[in-house]
Amino acid sequence: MTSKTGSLAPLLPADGPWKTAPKATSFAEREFQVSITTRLIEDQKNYWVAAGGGPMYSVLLARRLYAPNALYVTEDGIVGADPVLPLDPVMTVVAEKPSYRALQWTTMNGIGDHCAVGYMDVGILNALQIDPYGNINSTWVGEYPTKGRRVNGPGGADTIAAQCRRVILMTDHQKRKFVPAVDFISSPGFLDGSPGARERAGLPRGTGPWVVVTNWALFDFEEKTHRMRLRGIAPFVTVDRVLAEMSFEPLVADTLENLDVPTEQEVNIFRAEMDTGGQYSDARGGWVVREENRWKLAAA
Amino acid sequence: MTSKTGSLAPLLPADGPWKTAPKATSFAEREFQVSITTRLIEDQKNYWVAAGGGPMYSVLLARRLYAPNALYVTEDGIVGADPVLPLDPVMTVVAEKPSYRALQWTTMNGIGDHCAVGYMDVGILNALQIDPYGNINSTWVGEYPTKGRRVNGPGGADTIAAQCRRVILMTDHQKRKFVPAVDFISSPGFLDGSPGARERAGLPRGTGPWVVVTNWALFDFEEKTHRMRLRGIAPFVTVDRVLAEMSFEPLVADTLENLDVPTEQEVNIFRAEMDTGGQYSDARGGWVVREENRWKLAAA
Amino acid sequence: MATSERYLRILDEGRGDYLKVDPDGFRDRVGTKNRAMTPKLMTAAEAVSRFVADGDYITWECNYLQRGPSTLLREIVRQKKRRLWACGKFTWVAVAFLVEAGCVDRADMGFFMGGPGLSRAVLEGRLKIWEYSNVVMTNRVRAGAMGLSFVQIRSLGGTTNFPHSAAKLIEDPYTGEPTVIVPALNPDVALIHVHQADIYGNARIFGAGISDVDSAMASKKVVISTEQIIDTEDIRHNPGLTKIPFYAVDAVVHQPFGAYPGECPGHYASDSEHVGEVFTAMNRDKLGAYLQKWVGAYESDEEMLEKGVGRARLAELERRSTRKEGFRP
Amino acid sequence: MATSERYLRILDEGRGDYLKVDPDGFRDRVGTKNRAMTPKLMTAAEAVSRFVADGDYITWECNYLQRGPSTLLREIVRQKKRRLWACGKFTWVAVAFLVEAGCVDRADMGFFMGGPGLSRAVLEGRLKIWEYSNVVMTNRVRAGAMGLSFVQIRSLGGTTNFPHSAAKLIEDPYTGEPTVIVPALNPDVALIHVHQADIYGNARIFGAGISDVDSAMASKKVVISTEQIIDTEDIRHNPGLTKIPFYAVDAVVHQPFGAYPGECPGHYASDSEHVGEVFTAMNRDKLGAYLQKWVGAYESDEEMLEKGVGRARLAELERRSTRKEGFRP
Repeated sequence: MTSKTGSLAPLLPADGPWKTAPKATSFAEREFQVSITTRLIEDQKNYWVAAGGGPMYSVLLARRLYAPNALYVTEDGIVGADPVLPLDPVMTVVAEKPSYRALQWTTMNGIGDHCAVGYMDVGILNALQIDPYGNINSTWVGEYPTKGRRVNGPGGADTIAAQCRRVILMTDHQKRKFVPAVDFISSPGFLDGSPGARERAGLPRGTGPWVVVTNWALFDFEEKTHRMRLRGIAPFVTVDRVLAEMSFEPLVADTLENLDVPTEQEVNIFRAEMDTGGQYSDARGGWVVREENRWKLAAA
Repeated sequence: MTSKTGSLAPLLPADGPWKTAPKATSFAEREFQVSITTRLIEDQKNYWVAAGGGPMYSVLLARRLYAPNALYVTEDGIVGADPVLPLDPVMTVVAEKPSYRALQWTTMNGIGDHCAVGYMDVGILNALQIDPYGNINSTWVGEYPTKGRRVNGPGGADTIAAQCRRVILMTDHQKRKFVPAVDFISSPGFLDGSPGARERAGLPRGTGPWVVVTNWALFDFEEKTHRMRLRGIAPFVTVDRVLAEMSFEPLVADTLENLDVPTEQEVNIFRAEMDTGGQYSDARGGWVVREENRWKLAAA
Repeated sequence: MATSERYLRILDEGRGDYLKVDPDGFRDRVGTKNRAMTPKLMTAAEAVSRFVADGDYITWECNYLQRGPSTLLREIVRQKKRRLWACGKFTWVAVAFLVEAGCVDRADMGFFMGGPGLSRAVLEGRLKIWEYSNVVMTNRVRAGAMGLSFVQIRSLGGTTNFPHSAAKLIEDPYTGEPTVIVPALNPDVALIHVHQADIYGNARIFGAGISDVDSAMASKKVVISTEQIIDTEDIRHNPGLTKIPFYAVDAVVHQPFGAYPGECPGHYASDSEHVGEVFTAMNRDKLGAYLQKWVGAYESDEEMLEKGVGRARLAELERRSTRKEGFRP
Repeated sequence: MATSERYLRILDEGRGDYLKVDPDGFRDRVGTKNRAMTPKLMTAAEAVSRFVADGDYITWECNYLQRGPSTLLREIVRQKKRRLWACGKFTWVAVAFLVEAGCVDRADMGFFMGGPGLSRAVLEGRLKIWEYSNVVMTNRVRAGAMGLSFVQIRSLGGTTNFPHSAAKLIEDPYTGEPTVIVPALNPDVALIHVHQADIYGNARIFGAGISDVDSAMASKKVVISTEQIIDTEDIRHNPGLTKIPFYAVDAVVHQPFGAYPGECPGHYASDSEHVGEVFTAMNRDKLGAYLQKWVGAYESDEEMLEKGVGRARLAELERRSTRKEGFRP
């Protein structure tokens, strides 16, 4: 189903410095995903990022390259740190290195309050399972609570998803992740998608998911129906393949943005200062290489 | 009206060290009032005291003489200070001297929370106007809000009166202060005196005024009716005079406690370290002297 | 969502006017605030001119005697701001002189002294007061800083404050017992005097206090005056000392002796003579003369401190600050 | 008091069980706590034995990886406490191993990892979970520390957490809009690891954190473990650093490396090998073996640190703590 989208403003700035920068010669799919998210991060905005993984890597990379004054906070109440990199993947809060040179140290309720009154412009979250309205499941896979398996719970994501003005969702591009209805709404998207659904549930007005970034594609949500809409794809996949790896059919914009592959600088910094052990990139997804003048996805 | 009180436990310990200590040769009525309040203060309890005047003087004197481990807090959130004496009468909060050597500095909500959950055992308050049920007016004298004059408002007293387990009220012994009904309930006593009246108004259970200390007398509140009851008088006044200077008739206990006059040590420390300019003692009330083997109230 | 037939009874309601409760509107306003680390240094005159508007609901932290934003309060008098609604939590004399100056015509009461002038203003209808307490007001502000529209409190019930407030007595949704709730408060503007701040507004406060942090986070506009400007590097060396983050702050006024005649612990003692003078003026209905002498006669507080108080006196007040433990980083 | 005919509609209600809300009962319990400055030093074994009872609702601050009371959590396993109800806010692996050890049979969820063992416990009915989020749980605790029975929140609504929680969606009493409230939480016992405390329990914590202070003030019993014991004189020299006052504290356990294998910022880094081991054990359903190796095999944490970890390794972890700015007074 194609949506008559007409002249949508591009999600990614058309004149971003990555446009003209030398491209990486090869990269992991997850590096591509981090690069796209990185480019969506704006200077002089406040970000509440999930403590670890793609969300935190993206904001760290953005601060190094494109948005030095993008401020980020974590759910333990660290405000505006200038962390010592690389961070141990599980030591991203409370500890010395992520706390370093912050502007303020507060608490979970402290930062929750800053978010509740509207100081957190954008949230960046991981999604284990996501539906067409951007609802996220991170609680239970299967039939709650009698069949399947327990996962980690919303953590701080429910608050981020409820209260940040915009939310960037990151997820791996897999059929089992994009589902028609999540098994459990851990953190709210547009709920049933109807107008005012979030407000009727008590959530602050003017909030909600903004985009979904995967290792293959970029989505936003159509204004009226609140349904997920494909907005851009990677040069190493086709629209058909993107859609085939989803268990529901998203809207598709008339014109899709071509998502630029990571620049040399992006992957160099990412590998040297963030994902130093390749632990994040290697965990899921494959490798992309340039062959015969085209970007090709190597077997995972 | 005499109340059949039978064997009431004395309000003041019968074996207090002031019993045998040398008495002051003369003293101000307000010094007497502070001495009585001082002796009511127990070691190893937490006190929230009105920031200044008799309440604070009493807890400071008690800590010097009888209850070194009575901890007090003020509404700016100073916990357990060891203040630099004397304090300027209006500089009893936030400032250096009252803050000195505290165990903790917090805020008004901080200390309000400590009180709300029950850590403040006893409150000590000044009352501008008081009724038979211990309700206090500090907002308006006259017919609210059209005739009369505006006064200071409850300040922190409403919280102290609502939430401390016990409250000690201090007021000058004057007809216009003890009124059948206060012009405005700024801080709650037993409200209309009926059983459960405080709980029906949303106040925590097991709280309420405990005693009223004046420059002449000591009152408590009868358990069932919650009416003020005379429990002790100063040796320099008669029961008749005490009752004559009240605009309502309190209950009177069968046996009245004889309230001991200030000791030499009490007034010496009070004058040297607390009310150094005599500003507090001189503001209201007269002087008491020993004449012909009796304590006599000199003309004010 | 299942529609339920369940209800909570409202047992009683105060009839007092209150600042409209609109947490989403507050969020929208916060959304327009500058997130950049832009220098916000300006004079008291500029800060008050830009960020205090006629008709604003105004709160200030601490008071005219103790680490309050005294310079900013005097500047409001100087600029003849009008129709302000004052958050009267633990404010000693400031409400009285703001009423005398014609700046304030409404107040929520916690604690403020009056004297004959204030009583007259009430009786003549020039000042409307609604009745709370200090701690209830700081709870209302905290609820505002939490992004809420109301909060439960365990006081105020049964008093005469209640009918003259915006409190409600409701059935507790979990215990069924009667309990009191009050509306959250998001003032238009907060004035806060601090010990140290950088030029962006990251601010440190030492010692006990009233509700500095909550007032900053609950208010639409935040003006800070500070004894000292420090480098942002210094802030980053000890983030645990930061009480207010820059993104809440609109103006930073470098104002040594900004709490005069009050004490700023760690820096200077109060000027007890001046404090006596303002109390006497209030009690004898001479606040107009007091304001003329100390505000109207000077172009700025700098001039007042220089010519009216004098350097020798200021140095003396600094010498009297002798118990600095805990009031410096 | 006028009886009003007004009501607030309850629009929806979660059906989750929750710890009974009883703010007055909590006040009564607080009333029985010792107000004296009595030394409260004791071993972890004694503190857990005296202050953690079977059936308690238990909360702990931070977690097994970051400045959490790891020694106290291991001692709970060692003493085979039973039927505990866990406050699962941001706890990584601890809920999983407490369930594996048979200590915990109920949990309020914010964030905790599971692995196959935890899923099996849920499916077999050995573990009952109710659904919140980290920040909702810390808000419930804060409401408990404020003496309330409930608090409004601006999240949770619309999620599947809601029906499995004790939240209610009500008409906002001031705006009329739908809004969510949750019950306050007063845990039976809180375990908190701090940087410094005196022997009475006046405690300092440096750095960011979860809800240390609120947990202390909201809980009936409070056990603190501390890296360092300092003199009360030291506390009095800088009262602004005190986060928890002694009167809330029941036990002070002097436990250097009490957060091991987690990091205690300013003191030591985490033992990443050990952290890897516990994650692997959890993911491979081998938490029983992990607990036998690190808890069951030793009489105490002192013995475990001495023999199981070794002094050289501990010294190495101390050396790895190199960014101490702000983590020491």
